[in-house]
Amino acid sequence: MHALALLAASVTVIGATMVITRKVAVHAVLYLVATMLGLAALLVMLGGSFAAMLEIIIYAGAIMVLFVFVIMMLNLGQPDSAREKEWLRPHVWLGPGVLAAIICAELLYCIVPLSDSVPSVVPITAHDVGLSLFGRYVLMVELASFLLLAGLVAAFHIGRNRVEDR
Amino acid sequence: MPVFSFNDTLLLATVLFSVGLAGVLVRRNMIFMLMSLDIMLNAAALVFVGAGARWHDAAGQVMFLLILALAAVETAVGLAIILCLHARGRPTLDADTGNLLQG
Amino acid sequence: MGEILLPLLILSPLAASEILFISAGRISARAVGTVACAGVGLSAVISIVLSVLLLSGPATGLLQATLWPWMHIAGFSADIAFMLDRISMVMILVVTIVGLLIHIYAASYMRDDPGVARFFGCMTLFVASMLVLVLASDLLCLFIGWEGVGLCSYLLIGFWYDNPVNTAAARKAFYMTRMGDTAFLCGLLLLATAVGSLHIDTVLAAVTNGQIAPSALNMAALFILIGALAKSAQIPFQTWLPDAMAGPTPTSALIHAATMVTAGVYLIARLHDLFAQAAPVMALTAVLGALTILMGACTALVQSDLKRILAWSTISQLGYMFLALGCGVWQAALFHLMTHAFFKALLFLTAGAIIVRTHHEQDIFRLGGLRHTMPGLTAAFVTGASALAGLPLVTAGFYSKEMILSGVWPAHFRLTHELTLNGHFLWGMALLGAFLTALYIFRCVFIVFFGKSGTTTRGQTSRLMTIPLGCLCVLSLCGGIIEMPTTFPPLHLFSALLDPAASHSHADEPGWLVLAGAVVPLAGLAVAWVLWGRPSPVMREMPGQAVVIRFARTGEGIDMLYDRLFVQPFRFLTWLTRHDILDYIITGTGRLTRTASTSVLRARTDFLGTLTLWGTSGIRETDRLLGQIQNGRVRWYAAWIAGGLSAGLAMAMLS
Amino acid sequence: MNPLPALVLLPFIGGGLAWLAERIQPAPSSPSRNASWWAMLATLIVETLLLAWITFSHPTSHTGPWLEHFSMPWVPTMGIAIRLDMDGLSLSLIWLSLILCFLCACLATRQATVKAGTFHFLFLTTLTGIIGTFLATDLFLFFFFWELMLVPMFVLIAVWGHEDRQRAALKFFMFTQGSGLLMLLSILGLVITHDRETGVLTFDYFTLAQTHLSPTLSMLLMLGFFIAFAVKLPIVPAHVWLPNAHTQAPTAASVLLAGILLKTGGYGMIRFNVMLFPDAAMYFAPVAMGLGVVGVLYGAWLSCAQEDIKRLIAYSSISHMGFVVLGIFTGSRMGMQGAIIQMLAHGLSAGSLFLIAGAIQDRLHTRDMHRIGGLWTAMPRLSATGLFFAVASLGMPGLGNFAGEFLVLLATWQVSPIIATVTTVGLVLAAIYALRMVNRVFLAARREGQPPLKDLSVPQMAAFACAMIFLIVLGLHPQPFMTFSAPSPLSVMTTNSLGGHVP
Repeated sequence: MHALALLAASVTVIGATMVITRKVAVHAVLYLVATMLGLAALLVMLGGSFAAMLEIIIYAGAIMVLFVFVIMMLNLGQPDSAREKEWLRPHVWLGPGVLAAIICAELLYCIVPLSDSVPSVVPITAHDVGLSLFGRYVLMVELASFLLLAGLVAAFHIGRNRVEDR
Repeated sequence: MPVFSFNDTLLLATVLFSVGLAGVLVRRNMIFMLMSLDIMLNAAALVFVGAGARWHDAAGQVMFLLILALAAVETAVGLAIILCLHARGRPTLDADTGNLLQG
Repeated sequence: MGEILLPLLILSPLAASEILFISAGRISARAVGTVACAGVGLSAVISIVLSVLLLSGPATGLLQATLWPWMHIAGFSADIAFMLDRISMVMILVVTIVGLLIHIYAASYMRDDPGVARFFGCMTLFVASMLVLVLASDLLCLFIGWEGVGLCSYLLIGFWYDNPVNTAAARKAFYMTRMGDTAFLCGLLLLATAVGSLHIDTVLAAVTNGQIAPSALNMAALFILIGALAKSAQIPFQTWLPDAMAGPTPTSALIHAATMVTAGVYLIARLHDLFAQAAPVMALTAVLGALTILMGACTALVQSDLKRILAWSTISQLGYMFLALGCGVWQAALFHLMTHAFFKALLFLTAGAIIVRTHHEQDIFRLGGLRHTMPGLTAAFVTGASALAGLPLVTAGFYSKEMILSGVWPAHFRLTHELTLNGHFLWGMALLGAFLTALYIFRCVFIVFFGKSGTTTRGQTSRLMTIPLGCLCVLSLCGGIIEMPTTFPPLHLFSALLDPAASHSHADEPGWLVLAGAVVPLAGLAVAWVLWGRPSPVMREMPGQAVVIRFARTGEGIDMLYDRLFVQPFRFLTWLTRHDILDYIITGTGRLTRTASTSVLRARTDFLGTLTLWGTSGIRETDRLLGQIQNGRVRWYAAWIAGGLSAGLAMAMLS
Repeated sequence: MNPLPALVLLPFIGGGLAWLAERIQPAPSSPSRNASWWAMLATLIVETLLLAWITFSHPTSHTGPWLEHFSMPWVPTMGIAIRLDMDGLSLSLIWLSLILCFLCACLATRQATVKAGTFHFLFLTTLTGIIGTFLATDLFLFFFFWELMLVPMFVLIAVWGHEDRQRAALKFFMFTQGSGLLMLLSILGLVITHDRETGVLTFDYFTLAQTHLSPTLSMLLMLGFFIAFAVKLPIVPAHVWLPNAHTQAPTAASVLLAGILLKTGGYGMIRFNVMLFPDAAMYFAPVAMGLGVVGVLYGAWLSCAQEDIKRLIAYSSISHMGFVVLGIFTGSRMGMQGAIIQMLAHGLSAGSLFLIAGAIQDRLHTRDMHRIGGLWTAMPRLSATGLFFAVASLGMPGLGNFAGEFLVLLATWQVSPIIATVTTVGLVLAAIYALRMVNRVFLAARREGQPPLKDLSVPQMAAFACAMIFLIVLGLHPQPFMTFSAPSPLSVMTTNSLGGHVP
């Protein structure tokens, strides 16, 4: 495994663990952005350069920025992080941790026989993705647009109620 | 020897997925749950792109694209709900208090 | 010629009875009497003409008349056919002439009775069915007459139906004869299957040429004998005749003295070839006859009712006839039948006249000393009594009884290879019977007519009643001379008349036989005179104290025995099972299933109750548990989803 | 126009007319001017004329197997056709039904004043069912008429009956209907086996008679038929419905029930048991004869102790029907003809006895012999007729019953003398119950406090007289009836069915 790949993988994993363990929300969001960048690097190595670019632009760029806005709006102060500390007692980690470990072990156990000799990874360019996107999966694109529209309407509706209550 | 074998991708995705899962289960604050959820989504997306690369099929990346759309919408709605809860006088954003649907 | 006269013979009384039945309410008593007498009179005239016709013809000639085929199917053929030969000639003469006399007598006797038309309707119907019985040449056709006669006797005995005793007696008579008839029917069935037809001559031909197996022959003879015994009220079936006296006296005279009861004798005489082949049955007939003679005579000796005495005497005289039949001398039986018809009818009619004149008093002890008030009736009764007793030379009874006695003496029966029944023993019993007959009849004569006078008498016997009595007196006196016993001048008109072929071989018979037959009745008369006749009679008052006499009076208690043995249990059992048992069972099961189903239902509901009790509590419990799981916390849901995922993967791994 | 369908449908149409007549002229002042009654009488007369024409258009001398034939497809796909065939047996039984209906019309139906129209309609529908049963030679049609006969009779008993009529009518219906279904099973079984064997789906009696059945199957099918007819012709275990049905039925209904419905059982047994499954019938014969004897003795035994006149007559008819079963299953022609004569004679004698019992009940409103007392002095004509028919029913030679019973006994004697001798005991019992009734009801002392009684009128007496004459003729001269009403042998029928029928 190439050193660069190892580096990217480790950045992703450490970032992910830091996200779930931080008490302060803003720190968590920043760590999340780091994991996503690591992930993008990995995607490039996998030959999905178009996907990596999308990851960086949409995911890290747009969604994470949304997160930051919302966290700032919520104005989480000191008492919140104190409460987070109280919530994250070590014994709290025990139950879900064990469950997650079990699932990870089972997945690993199942996945090992699947992968076999790996042929050379030929990068899949944006050209191929575009062809298949609007070739076979044109219907999926339409459905995706419906999804986005629904999400838009929902967000707007929930947001609007807040004004009336005042 | 390719830079990053499919086997490794799966390995990494599993780890990421379990970490995300743990996060969702542990954290009581909704925002943190959403973030952990995004980690899980990314793990899944990773596998799709890995598989696309492995079998030389653009479908993997098409699926990645859709997962992105999904994540976007999900985050948007989630945050809207959080804002609404926060405004309604739920400063603590505790996931356990919203249990009106108790059986 | 015979073709028309024979059916006409039967048709005339039948027509008379139909006319009487249809015009029941509308014509006067006198008109009824005349129609009845006309009907029977016409048949009497026809029978005389036919007899003359028959006698003028060849010796074994007979007149045939086949009216129409009754039943012709594969394997059996019967038709309504009549024939007249010498035996049936004697019978139709007896039936019609005695019948006519009795009808003339009854015309005045029953004139003031409201149901006179019904009475004469039944009487003429009776004569018609008796003629059918006598003339039938087909046993099945004979059976019609046989049952018809039984029915008419039922109707006539129960004539005064207001008194339930009469109707009970009538029913009893019919049931007893009906039992005999079913036995007779079984005999007919047996013969019909064996021979294929019931014509008398075909049957007798089949018997003679041995077509029927001996066992079947014996069985058929036994069945027919049982039928005859029931009809003639012999030993096992004799209890119905004394009760039959409940009917009007002319009925008793015609049916229970002259004709119906002798039907059995005629039947056996007619089928004598068949009986000749069945030795054990002949022996049984003879023994039963002898026993009946003695039993009848003893019971008559102690009776106090005038008509019952005559009834029991009829039974014993019939015993004589059956004895004669048993010993094979059926000609003697028929001769005795004829003479008996004359003097018994005479006795019954005079008794009727006496009863009418003494305000329906029937007890002989209250009747005493009637010879002064009714000299004519006394003379008639005495002639009848002497004929019954068989006083020698003077009366017809003597000759016929003599003929029977001489016939019985030589007979002997081989019952089983070593046991043979000798005729002498039977002859002795018959002689004792003759003595007892003379004894009881003259007891009755002396008590009723001699001695101090009992009841007051009224009126005068009408002329219409005296003429028949006169004729019967003549007949019973000189009716016997046509058949002389052997030692007397050889005058065998009667047996020659019957079947000239039968040669008489009485030559070796000892001379003293006839003497004994003559002396015995006189001895009876003397003993009766000593006991009851003398001015200071020995046993004037009621001799009824002795238990034996009281026992004997009720006909040896056989009547009570039958009543307790058959009638009571039958009535009780039928009463017990009057509600249909099967009905109960089936409707019962219906009710049972209903109750069962309701009880099962109730049980089920209880069971279900307990069941549901547990169920609900269990469910509520689980419900509570499940409720806790759904505590509304999102994270717990996520945790459960993860748990499910891990379980699924575990499954995938393990399998 | 073939007379047979007319014969069947005429009573039904007549019934409709009677019902209409009642509608048009509802409450007649006196029963004699009752329009529906006249309509019924007219139908009966026309029916008799039609029957007479059929009888005399065929010289009765030759015992031609089938006098009349009529066939019209009804449900072609199932092979069901309206096949009506008349032979001597069905003709004589139809004559019996018509005579009894005339007797009923003259003597019994006058009293049914309430809703007379429907009464006559139901009465004539039952008659249609009966005539149909006697003529149908298509098994489906036979079953159809078999059930048709049942329903109006049920209504007749249930509506116009006496005190406990509902229960009796229901019991009657349940018994006969249940057994009818068993027969339906057998019919279907037969048809299916025939279809499977020859590929031809037909309900026709003649063709079905040729199916080769295994012994067990033919015994099973035969049993199905036998049970249905055993309930109808009451054989002892299944006779329970008869006494109740008779005691509660109105006079006309009980005459019809006793006179003809029992005969349909006998007719069915001859036609569909003995002739359709000859070997199974012979194999089953000892059991059936045993049942017959039990029936004779049990019926007679029970009627000796009855207090109710109609119940007594009902039990006596069970005893007489026992003779019929005995005769049918002796297997010989003589037994069969004896059974037929017995059926005809019993129809007349039992029917008339029921009419008399009905007349007594109309006058004295009771059937209990204790409360009736002697009637001879008050009603000599009625009592004389009653005496005549009681004597006929006890089997007096020279009358119809004896001819039938003698032939049956002779045929049974040839099969086994013991059974015959045991049956003759039944004759003695018959004498006991008949004379017990006579001495309780007719020849007995008049009961004081008896209301003034009106004797039979001359026309009624005339009706009874012709019944008497029929009985005497049947008793003394049964030969023409025997040759005439012999059931046509099966073999002859089939040849006819193939070669087209006598017009």
